[in-house]
Amino acid sequence: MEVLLFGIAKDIVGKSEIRFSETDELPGSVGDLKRLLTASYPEFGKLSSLAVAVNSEYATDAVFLTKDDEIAIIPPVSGG
Amino acid sequence: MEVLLFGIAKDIVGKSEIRFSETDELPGSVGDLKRLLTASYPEFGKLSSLAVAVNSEYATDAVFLTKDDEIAIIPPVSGG
Amino acid sequence: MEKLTIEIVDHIDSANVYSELSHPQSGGICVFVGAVREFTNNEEVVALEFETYKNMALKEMEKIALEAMEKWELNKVLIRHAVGAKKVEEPVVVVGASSAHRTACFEASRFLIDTLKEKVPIWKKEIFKNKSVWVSAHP
Amino acid sequence: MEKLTIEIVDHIDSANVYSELSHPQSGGICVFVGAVREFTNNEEVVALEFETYKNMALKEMEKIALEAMEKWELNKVLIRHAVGAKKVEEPVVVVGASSAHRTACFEASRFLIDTLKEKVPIWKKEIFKNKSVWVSAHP
Repeated sequence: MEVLLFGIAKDIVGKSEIRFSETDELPGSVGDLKRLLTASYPEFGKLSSLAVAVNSEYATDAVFLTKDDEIAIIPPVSGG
Repeated sequence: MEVLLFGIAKDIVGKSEIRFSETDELPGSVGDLKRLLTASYPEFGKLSSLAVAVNSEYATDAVFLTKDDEIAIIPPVSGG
Repeated sequence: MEKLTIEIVDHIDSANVYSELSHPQSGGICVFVGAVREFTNNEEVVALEFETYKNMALKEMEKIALEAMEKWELNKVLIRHAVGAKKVEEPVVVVGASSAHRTACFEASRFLIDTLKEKVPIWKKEIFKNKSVWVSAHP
Repeated sequence: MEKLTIEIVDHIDSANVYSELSHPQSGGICVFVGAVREFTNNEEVVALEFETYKNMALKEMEKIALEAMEKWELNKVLIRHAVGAKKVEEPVVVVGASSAHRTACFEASRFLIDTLKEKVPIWKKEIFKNKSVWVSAHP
């Protein structure tokens, strides 16, 4: 499972992607992934908001994750 | 005294200017001018509105006219 | 750098408007272009013909621009109107403003075009196949 | 003739936007350009740097354009965002719409930029002389 990182999320983690290997315990849902991330990188808890996209669509915490999904961390957007 | 005509006012009168000669009785005010025009050309009475500009500013009926003023008939505007 | 651009021209070139309104303190630029539409009340328009009382029109356009600059914080304001015959899709009027934040330039641009249509002595004749009509002349 | 133009580009050329939105049934074209401002909270901005999650950003931009076309009667809609480093006065985003009457294109353009800023996964870093900040990241 790979998780893409953008903007400040990339700076917090220090790379543009997190890979969970076969042996890792994979987050089962969007909510699990957020909890996992915030536990490992407390800086995520200080952001104005934290969203997750699954297959390039915003996903609620309840959405299940599988290892073939394209998953991305969406910190507060600021286009325009 | 000369009165400039634009848009449909020009079509109603059939020329782009009305000249009052020295011997004519001159309209003393904007209101007088409107009454004079509408009496001579009843089509003016059918317009949505009829304004007069004196020295290129909108003028109310009470404004006095002198023969050195630049006077213009402003039929309903439709720019843009 | 002039804050105001107020013009009556024969032909409008929309390509330069952005750079005319650009300003280092402007995060937002809003532009409205009015163009000739093919149909009015289902009748095919061949062309529009614009006539103006130029002295007065320029004065009124400037008043509108200054009024907008009192109402909103604007870095630049532009009002440009074309005269003469214009065909379908040709631009006839361009108004725009630039400002630090977007609300001001949006609201100002809407005000500029609304007030122009209400007050500026410019007259538009719609030329159809078999007739022509001075717009808004009659109730 | 495409109704929608949805793009993420390296450089925005504002000169063509008018002709991209022009349409024989459009009497009004409204365009908003967002540009880099020299100062943010009195601090001098050297540049902005934009990053995007491109797949998703294009999808979200298209959703916004389609939503606008449901809400208003529009003949054409354009949303174009730049990525990479942009200096003061450079355009970073252009949105616009064309419609028979002006209210629709004004309201739609405002909706396009407001909703883009809220939903599209694009991130802006402000580069100052001595620091850089991801905009809106923190409360």
